[in-house]
Amino acid sequence: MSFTAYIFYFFAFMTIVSAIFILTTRNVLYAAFALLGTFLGVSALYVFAGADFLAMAQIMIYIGGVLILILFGIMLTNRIAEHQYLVSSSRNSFFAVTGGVTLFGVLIIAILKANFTSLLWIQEAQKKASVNSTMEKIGENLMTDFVFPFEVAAVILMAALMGAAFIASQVVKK
Amino acid sequence: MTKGANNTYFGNIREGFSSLMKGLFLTLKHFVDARFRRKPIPVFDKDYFKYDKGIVTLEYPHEAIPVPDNGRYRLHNEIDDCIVCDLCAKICPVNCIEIDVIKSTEEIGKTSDGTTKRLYAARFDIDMAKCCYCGLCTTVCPTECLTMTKTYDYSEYDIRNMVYHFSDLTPAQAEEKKKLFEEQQKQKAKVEVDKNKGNVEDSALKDKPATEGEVKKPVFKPVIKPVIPKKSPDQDQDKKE
Amino acid sequence: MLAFILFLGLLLLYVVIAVYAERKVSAFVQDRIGPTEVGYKGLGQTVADLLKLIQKEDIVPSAADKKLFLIAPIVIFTSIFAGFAVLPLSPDLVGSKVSVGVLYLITIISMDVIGLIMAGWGSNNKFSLYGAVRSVSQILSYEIPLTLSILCVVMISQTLDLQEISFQQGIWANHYESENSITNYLFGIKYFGIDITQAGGILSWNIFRMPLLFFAYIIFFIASLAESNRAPFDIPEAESELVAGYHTEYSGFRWALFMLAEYGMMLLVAFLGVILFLGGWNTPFPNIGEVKLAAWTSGAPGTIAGNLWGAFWLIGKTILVIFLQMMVRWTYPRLRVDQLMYLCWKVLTPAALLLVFLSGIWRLLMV
Amino acid sequence: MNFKLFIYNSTFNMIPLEHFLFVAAALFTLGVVIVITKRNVIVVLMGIELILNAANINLVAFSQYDSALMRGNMFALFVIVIAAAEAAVALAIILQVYHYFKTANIDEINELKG
Repeated sequence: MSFTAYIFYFFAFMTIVSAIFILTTRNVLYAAFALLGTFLGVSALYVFAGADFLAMAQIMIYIGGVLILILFGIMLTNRIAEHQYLVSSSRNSFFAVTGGVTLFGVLIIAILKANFTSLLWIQEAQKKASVNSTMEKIGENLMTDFVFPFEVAAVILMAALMGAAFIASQVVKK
Repeated sequence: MTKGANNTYFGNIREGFSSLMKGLFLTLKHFVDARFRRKPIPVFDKDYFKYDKGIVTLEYPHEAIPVPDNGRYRLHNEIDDCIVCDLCAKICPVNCIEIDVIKSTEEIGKTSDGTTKRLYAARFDIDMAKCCYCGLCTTVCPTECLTMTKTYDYSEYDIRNMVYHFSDLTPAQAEEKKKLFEEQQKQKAKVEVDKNKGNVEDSALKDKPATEGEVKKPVFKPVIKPVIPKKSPDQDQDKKE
Repeated sequence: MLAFILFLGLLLLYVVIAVYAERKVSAFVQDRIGPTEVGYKGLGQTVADLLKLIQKEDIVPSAADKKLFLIAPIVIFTSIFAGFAVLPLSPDLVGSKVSVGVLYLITIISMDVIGLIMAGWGSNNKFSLYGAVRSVSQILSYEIPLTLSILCVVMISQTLDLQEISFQQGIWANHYESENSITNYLFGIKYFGIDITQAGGILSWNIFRMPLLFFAYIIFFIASLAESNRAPFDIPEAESELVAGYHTEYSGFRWALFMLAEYGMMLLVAFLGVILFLGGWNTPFPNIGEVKLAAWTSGAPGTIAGNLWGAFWLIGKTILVIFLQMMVRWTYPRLRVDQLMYLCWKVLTPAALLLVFLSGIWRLLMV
Repeated sequence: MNFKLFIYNSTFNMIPLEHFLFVAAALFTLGVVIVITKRNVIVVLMGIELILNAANINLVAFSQYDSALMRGNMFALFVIVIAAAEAAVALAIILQVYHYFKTANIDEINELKG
């Protein structure tokens, strides 16, 4: 294994350990900060998969946007006065863990059985290694083949932001 | 939110931009002018008002604007000229002067202006930490031995060091003088008793209470009377009613 | 690795000098002298301060969230220092030639925000929390005009690689390993047909390749001040209302890390502005006919002279920009929160959007 | 030093595709377990984000063999965009729910009538 591979396994390890920490910790805020580790790790995995633009988008949107939203959500929805602040208890632990282990086992077996490297198009791609950045290709794709989803995503984002602002600004009384 | 020029969006931006540039150039001018520096020259120098740009700060302990010779800062008592009259201690509004007096047996000497000294100062302490620099003590001083000097930087690490001792007597000497005086008083009392026995009155001892009791009328006593505006008759009437 | 050590050294040296310079600049602006006692003209003042900071006790308040409190400064400093990885210091010296350099630098700023929230929440102090919340809202808001103004440059230069952007703005435009050759026209308008590729100098800087980018640079500069929490956008650490904002509870070395990160951010945005708009490591003097000022004041990429000239010009320009940042700090009063948001959403963002639109048109003229 | 070449040349030889998928599977499972066990709404939302990320890793991992079209990358990009929109709306709803029920515990939010 080369140095690069070690870096890959380090980031993979970081991703999974952070996710396990989210599962085990009772402090909601710690869970959110552990999510930072997961997102960073996933972004590093993207780099190893050759998706440099996506790695940056991952950090920018997930860490710069979603995570901060979540942090603000935590700060706004926890009563600090009543001493139960930032604590999230668990339920169904036994069934969830059993189910989770089963699911993981099934997935691992499926991945091992599938033997993706024997697929024709993957084998062909492995022969001609591409050196280009994904940047230009993504730009071209967005303006040609994916222009419809691109526009739809724009509309959805707009609607979601307006909707979120509208919902959050309403005053609801019990 | 109130807007700037013409109360319009673009007017606001234009005014913001122009005022920002103006401010930036102002500070830039000051920055460039920092080449010049104010010199530590006294106020009576004819160039004093000419330094109107550049750095104004003085690096104080290293350089300072000279104080005029008649600066009124720290008090100084020339104990040789002091007749220990206690006037300064009496007039001091903050009671920073403390004087212990010992009467002497005979005339001690003369001050430089010819006044006779009859009292020793066992203690002449001025607490400069209390002093309010009003200068009243220097005005009342009859021999002008208590003056304000132009020394102004005399901070201390220990506040007790702010008490200045001007007495030139050591405690031992003071004790000695005190004993001498008491001895003399005893002597005098003895003499008096003897005299009383012999029905002879000491004129000096008799006259003294009489002169002290007699209050001298001042010849002229300036009084500043408040000017009361004369009231109009009907106002007076109103008051009466 | 060389770039890592160089940039770490540069950052530390810069912070030591910048703190001293800031104190001197503020003093001169206010007709004072500034530090004078430590060393010749007070040059050792920052070193003395640093030595003091390192010796100080590392206090953790008992009511603070200990883990977050201790990690926060490290997160902030790491994320900002990571930003230096993609800056091209000279034609050959760059930490990593990623093709998404500009995007990477923008993401660094969002990483910084997480650290600020950590510090604010972890301190368990109302001033810290207010500071962090204000800082987050300010940084997130100003990220939009900042990104849009950067987008103008990206549209003009057609790349996210900072090294390629640097190469394009000078006489060595065609020496980069990119496939397409570049011809720079005066003001980027092909119609006039004045080829300035070989003239270089200030004429081929981005603010001259597309004159409207000058306005984009103004927007970038304002937004970058807000991103680095500097006056007049220092409401997150407004001394008069919030003590010190998110680093109220910090002391000693951790506080020094905060300072290092703040000044590092200043340096980072100044570098970024210079590279994107002011020609990067290219010389400001153009070749005029036989008087080859540009060729004389810069060396060919790959040579030692080229690297030294490049580093010299880049750092020189950056110092000028930082001086401007300092002048701005000591000139303007702090904005109110509503004024801050007004400036961002109602002035800078529409202007930046308009510039993006115009840049698109300009690009069509250029090619 | 040359980051771009360094990554692209090495990826195919170095990291087997399966290893990406293993990480994604673990992340997916953890996400599912978090969604099932956790009571706080926001933590449940975090679990959903984990699941989306796991799916994205899969898409991107396969996309590296599709350098001509990069459909996996494009799909992942749209997933990220939609996830951001989803998080914004979800948090707005959570905020309102919290104001109404005065709790962020998912088990106590059991009325439909508003």
